[in-house]
Amino acid sequence: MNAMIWQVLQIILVVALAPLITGYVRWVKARLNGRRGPSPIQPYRDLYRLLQKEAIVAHSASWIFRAAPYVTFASVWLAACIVPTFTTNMVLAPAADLIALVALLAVGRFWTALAGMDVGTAFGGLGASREMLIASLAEPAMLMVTFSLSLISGTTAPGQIVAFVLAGNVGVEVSLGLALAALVMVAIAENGRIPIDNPATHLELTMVHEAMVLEYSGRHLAMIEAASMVRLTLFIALIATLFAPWGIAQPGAGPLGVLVGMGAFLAKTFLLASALAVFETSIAKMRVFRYADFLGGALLLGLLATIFLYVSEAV
Amino acid sequence: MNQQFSYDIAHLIGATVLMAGFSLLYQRRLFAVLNSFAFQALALAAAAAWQAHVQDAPHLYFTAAIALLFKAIAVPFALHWLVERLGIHRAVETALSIGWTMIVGVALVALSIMLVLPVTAAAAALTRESLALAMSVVLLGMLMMITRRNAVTQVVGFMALENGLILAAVSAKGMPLVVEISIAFSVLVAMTLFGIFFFRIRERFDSLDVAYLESYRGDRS
Amino acid sequence: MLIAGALLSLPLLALFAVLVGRRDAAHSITYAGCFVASIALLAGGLTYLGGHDASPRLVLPLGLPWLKAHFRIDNLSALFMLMINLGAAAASAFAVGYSQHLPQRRRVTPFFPLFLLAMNLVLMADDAFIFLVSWEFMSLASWLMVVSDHTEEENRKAGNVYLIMAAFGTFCLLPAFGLMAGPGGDFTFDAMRIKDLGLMGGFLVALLAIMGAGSKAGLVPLHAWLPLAHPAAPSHVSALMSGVMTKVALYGMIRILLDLHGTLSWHWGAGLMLVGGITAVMGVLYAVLQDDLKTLLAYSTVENIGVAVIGLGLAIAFKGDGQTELAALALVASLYHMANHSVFKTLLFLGAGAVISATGHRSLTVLGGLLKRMPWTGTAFLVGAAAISALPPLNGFVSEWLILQSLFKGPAMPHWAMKFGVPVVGAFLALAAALAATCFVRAYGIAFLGRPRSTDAAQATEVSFGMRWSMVVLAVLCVVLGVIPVTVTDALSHAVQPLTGVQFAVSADLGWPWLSPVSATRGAYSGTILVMFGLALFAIAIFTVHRLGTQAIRRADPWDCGHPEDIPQTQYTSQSFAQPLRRAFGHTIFQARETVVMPEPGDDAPATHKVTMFDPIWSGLYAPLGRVIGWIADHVNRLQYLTVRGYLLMMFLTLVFMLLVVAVRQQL
Amino acid sequence: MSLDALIIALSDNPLLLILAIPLASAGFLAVLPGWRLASWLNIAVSGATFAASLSLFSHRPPDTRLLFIDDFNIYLVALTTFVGFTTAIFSAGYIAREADSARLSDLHLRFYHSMYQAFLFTMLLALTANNTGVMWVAVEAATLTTVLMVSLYRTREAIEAAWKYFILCSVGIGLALFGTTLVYLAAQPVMGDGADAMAWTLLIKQAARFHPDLLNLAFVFLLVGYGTKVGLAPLHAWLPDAHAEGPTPISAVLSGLLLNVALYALLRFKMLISANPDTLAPGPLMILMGLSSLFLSGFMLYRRGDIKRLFAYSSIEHMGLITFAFGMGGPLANFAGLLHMTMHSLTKSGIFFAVGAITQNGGTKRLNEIRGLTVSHPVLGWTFAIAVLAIAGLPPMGVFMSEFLVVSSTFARQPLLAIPLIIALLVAFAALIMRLQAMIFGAPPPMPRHAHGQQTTFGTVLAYTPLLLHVGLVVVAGLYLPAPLVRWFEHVAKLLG
Repeated sequence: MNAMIWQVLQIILVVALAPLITGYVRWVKARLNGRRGPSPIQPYRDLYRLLQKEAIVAHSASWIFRAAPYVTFASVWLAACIVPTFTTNMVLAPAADLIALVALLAVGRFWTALAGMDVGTAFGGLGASREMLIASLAEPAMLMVTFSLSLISGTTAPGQIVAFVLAGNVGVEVSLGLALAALVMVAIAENGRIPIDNPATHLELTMVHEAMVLEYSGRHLAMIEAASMVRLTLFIALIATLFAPWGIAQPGAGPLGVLVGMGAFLAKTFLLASALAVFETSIAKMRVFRYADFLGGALLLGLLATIFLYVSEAV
Repeated sequence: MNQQFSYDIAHLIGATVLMAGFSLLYQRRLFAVLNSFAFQALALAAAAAWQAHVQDAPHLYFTAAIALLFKAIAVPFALHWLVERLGIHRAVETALSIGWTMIVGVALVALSIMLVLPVTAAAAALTRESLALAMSVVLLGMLMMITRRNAVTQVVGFMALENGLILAAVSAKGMPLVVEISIAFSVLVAMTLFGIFFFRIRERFDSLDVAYLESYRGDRS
Repeated sequence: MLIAGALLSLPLLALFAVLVGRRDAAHSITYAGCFVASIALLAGGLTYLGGHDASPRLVLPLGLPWLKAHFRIDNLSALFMLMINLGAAAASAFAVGYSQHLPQRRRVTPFFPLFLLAMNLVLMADDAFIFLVSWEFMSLASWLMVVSDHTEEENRKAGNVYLIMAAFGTFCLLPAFGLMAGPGGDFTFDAMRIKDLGLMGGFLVALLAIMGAGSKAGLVPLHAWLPLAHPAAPSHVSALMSGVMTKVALYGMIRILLDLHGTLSWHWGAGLMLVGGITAVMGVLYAVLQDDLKTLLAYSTVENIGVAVIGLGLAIAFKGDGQTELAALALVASLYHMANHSVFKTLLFLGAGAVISATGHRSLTVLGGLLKRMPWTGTAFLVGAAAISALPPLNGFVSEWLILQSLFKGPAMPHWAMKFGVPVVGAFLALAAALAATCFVRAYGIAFLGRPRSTDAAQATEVSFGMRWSMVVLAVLCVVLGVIPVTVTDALSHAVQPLTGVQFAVSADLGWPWLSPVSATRGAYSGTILVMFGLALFAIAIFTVHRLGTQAIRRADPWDCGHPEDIPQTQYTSQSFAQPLRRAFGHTIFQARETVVMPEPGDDAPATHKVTMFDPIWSGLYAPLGRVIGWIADHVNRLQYLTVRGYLLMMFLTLVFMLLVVAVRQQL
Repeated sequence: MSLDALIIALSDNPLLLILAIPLASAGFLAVLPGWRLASWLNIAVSGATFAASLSLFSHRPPDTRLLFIDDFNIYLVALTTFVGFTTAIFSAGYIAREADSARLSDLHLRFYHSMYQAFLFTMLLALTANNTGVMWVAVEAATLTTVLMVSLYRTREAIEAAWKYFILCSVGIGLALFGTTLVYLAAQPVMGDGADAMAWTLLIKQAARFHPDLLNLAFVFLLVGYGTKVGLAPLHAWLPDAHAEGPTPISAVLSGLLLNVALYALLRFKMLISANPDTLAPGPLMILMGLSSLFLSGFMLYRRGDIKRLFAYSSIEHMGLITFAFGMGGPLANFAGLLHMTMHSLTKSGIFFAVGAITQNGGTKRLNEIRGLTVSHPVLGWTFAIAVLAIAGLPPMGVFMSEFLVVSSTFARQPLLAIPLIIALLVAFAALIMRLQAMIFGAPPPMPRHAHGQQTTFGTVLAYTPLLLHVGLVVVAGLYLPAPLVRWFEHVAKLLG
């Protein structure tokens, strides 16, 4: 019964928290740039305003164009519900593991990319093709991270991994570090942050994600934006949960434990968000065709992470 | 007369056939080739007759007669006539120099002796050397067909080969069908000559060099 | 009885098609007959998949006199009968309409039933002779259909390569069976099962079986014929060849390696797994760069075969290492993927066929915007594309999930080769899966979305009833197979149990909808639950959005960053979409080079952009082979033009040589 | 002695009938004017011979010193008479169309028919003779008759082919005779003088006591001698041209029958060798020649421009395969060899029937001028395709069965020997398939004026019937072999060791 409650709480939490995190990152970046910047809750207002505007759909667009925002949002949302944030005791936990998580993100991407090509403009295709290039390298990298985690903990279910780590059978491992690095690179790529993409730009040579959704407006755009916000939350939560699970509530923990878990989660989340902001302000965007090297690096790190397990075993 | 003597005579004649085979290889002039072939045929006839006498197998006399009349007389004359009629130039065109031909020939004889003598230890003594000799004659005939260019010499080589076969056949004690076989061969030879002559009168080929005859050689793709 | 009747009806249908092939109706009737027959065979397969071990046998006085012809349907055969005849039924139903406006259809229809017959016989064969006869006859029938449109030069080339490679495969399997049968020549499978091949024998059999069956299945580098032959055939045949015939090949591999060949060491599994990984990646890399829709699908078949073979290799490795539980898991995963692939690849090829019959084009660059003109085809194709891209909740994801799960267990084996090999293969597999998604986003986006790039595409109309529904049924099947995974794995475990010795079962402590191999805590997946929650969230999202905001929609011209062009050519083409991938992957592997010629200012010549690529495997392996044969042939051919004297010399030398041999051997 | 043998034999013996019919008709046809009647008579006579040969199945005549029938030659006799019969049917149609195109004079045709029967006679004699010498004479006579028929067209190419054929085979025959003499010498100490030492039926019983080394020596000469006639590389040179330049019916019987007869002679002697424990195994030599033939013909196929030479080389290939099989020995391989002999002669003669029709329809023998047969002549084209696929070794045709047995049994015993075999077979297969596709597919060339392809004249019917018959038999045999045939094969396989 508790599991059900926590699950619902989690479903609401991820959606509710997502705009705040995005806004917080923007705010911190503005501060670091020496601007006052919009308040962290600005994204809520933006989304609401977008919902009020009428949606404009191109003549050439098919039903895919209109379905895509909802499907994307739903799939990302579903993915976010699986990642344990404050407790691992949730009904959905066994329904999908990290592999399914990766696949759910892929669903969202699939539809966004199709939507980008649906109208039949040059920009849409450009965005879609670049997005898919990034994905075709980021996804394997993330799977390799999953692989190494499952090799360490013997499971692919995030909840079980957390339990395993908290049980303290994991010391500081080289491969864990590598996996973390890989996951961070993937997260950057998947969320279209600098240096891969710049969510704030509309300069056609550099934009990826924005180019895909160029044709969207009104509530459709709102869905797309929300989806990317949730995705950011998801990744932050994922990193926090998998690599720093301390404080998270285990099955059997009472409401108090859950409360502690919630606090710990929020703390970790905003810490990571600030780190992201600092990172983004401190480096520059890279050329489109260097993505391959960047993400290939991520994939390689993931592979090394698995290999290193045995190296450390062997020695 | 005692066995041994008859064997020796048989071997003597066989050796003569072989010598004739070598002299065939040795000749440089066409007519000389024909003559030494005639001589070989003569020797063969003698061998056949002697075997007929020794094994008292009368049918071998018939073989001897064929060898004498057909090979030793008719064929050489026919070839003479052909050569003159067709105006074939009289020198033997060799593909392998005569000296080398002789050396190879000797090697072949050595080979056949090495093969046959240990083998026929059990066989009737009569056949022992004769078989070795016959085999060498066969190989020499083939060698001649290979190393001599123009058709007449090749035909002669073929007939020499065949002489070797007949020699083997007659010296095989009591072998039936020798007559039929020698007749069959005579037919072959006749056909060869006929063929040569036939092509000629059809005015198809200017010379009888078989290599020339193969100028088409089939299937140009 | 049912099965026998269906099998017998097939040759009669072929005869019928030959005799009255002039009439239009004859073709529809034939295909309808094929549809009925394959449904019957499907039913037959279902009845025998029950897992009862009394698998029916039949011995006919045909084939080799002292051997006779043995037939048997065990669980494995029954399972594959399901896969095969499902695709066959769909393809036949599709062909009823499709064959009507097919050029050269008289060269296709008669062979189609024979093709079905041959494939089913391969599955039922219980001795090596019948197996190989059916196997080769299968190639023969499909070859005739590949070259059906024989006036096209490249089709004839495809036919050449195909039949020759098929013969190569047979000449690999033949000695393998010979070795298993032994000098005595008892070719029945029962005799082979109990025979113990030595170390060397086992090695040779495994190698030959992998090469022989692999060449038919399309393992790199023996795949060369596949992307040539599959597109050359009419689409309903391509669907069968890609979706179904490759499964027959894999069936052969499983039958030999896991059933007949008793003693496999884990090395073979490791090797096969690696080959599968390479095949998967190479196949999808080829696929993602293709412009011809059917060639693209053919290459993606290569990829999926690679994925399935990874699972198969793992199963062999686990079995060879004695971990039968995991072997069962890996084998189930592999079989699951085969079944899925036979569904969605058939669907996709039929979709391609629909596109061709509607537009007359196969090249992506002239298509576009078909979804609005062919909603049924477009939607069905979308489902297929999503499924083959391994997106949940469709079937493609489940099998890839299972394969990954079994792959993650790979390092549990106490061999360093596996410990280090498995992660690499895992990386290959992940890469392949991701690239497959890219490939099909590209294919679907270019062909079905955007604006039509040619008038043919603009005037396309939806295909006829039968074609439409054969696709829709397959699409539904894609969903069903994905949503109820546990039911499927239970069915598969019937076939797996005799091969691995243990029954594959999901752990009990989670229950039906949860697919949780080995143990509940090792990670689980439940398509059912996921779909329910997903739909719920989807509904909530739409509801709240429509609650909070307006529902107003305004149709307008595309904005396109402020400067819209209504020339369709300004859209991204298949080539431009592939460009980043070409730069990232093609540059090294395919030597992809781009040359852009920009005219000088004032020069009104058009700018040109040319891409040059070359196929490393073809130009590295097959072309040299052809050159070598040609060289030898040229030199041998001189023997045709010698003189009589020359030939006499050859004769003489032969004689002397043999005499010398005898002389020497007598001295010894 | 041979006289009383004759008298014994004369007491009702279907064999004599089988031999007498073609011999007599050869004489009769030689004087019969008018080719139309002659060609019909030819059919009738060959049919009669075939019928007579069928009577052998019901009861076997007793062995005589002159003739005999056993499990080995009974089916070869039947096969020979059968193919002789079908070829006669085909030749009637062929000759009719040749006569229209006026390439052959009346005299030539009369000569042709007479020689055809004479040829059948010599082959049947060679098969049934119970005497090594008689068999030799018969084979030689067969050579002569075919030489005459190959040179029938009197074109430069035909005469050259005939000349090449004549010279090479005469030498080969000569060597074979030497081998025969050696065998006699080996037998003579045991069996005593005279015909007994040449009678198969007696030799095989005593062979164990012959002098082994003499047999070895003999076998070399026999292999080279009869091997020339079989067309084993490198003794094959006569075969392609003789096939290509003669009339197509002759090519059919050359490939279908003569090669088999020569091989039969060789195998009889191999029986003697293998019946003698002390001899050197003849296997390696035969395997060597078989492989060389396989490789040579396999590569030769790629550069052929003439359709008849193409299939002549494929005959060399298959003779090589058969020789290889017998060289391997053992029940499986021998069975496969015997089966392959039968299948090959049926298939290949069928192919030559088709080739005859094709060349007459299109008026050319050049491969690159033959296109789109399945379009221009559907029945002919597809039947031809089936026949070629069969000879290429694809199921469900009979050749596949024998190739299956050869390759599998070889690999089971000598993997290293099987590998070159497989490679050679693949090379040849590829060549044949490419050629086949080029011939039966693509757009057909415009019909030359003297081509009566489309309207089915009676001649074309005559030409197609035997073709369909042969292909049908081959397809059936691929799925089902009659029991008695199998029994004979198995028995002979045992004898061949």
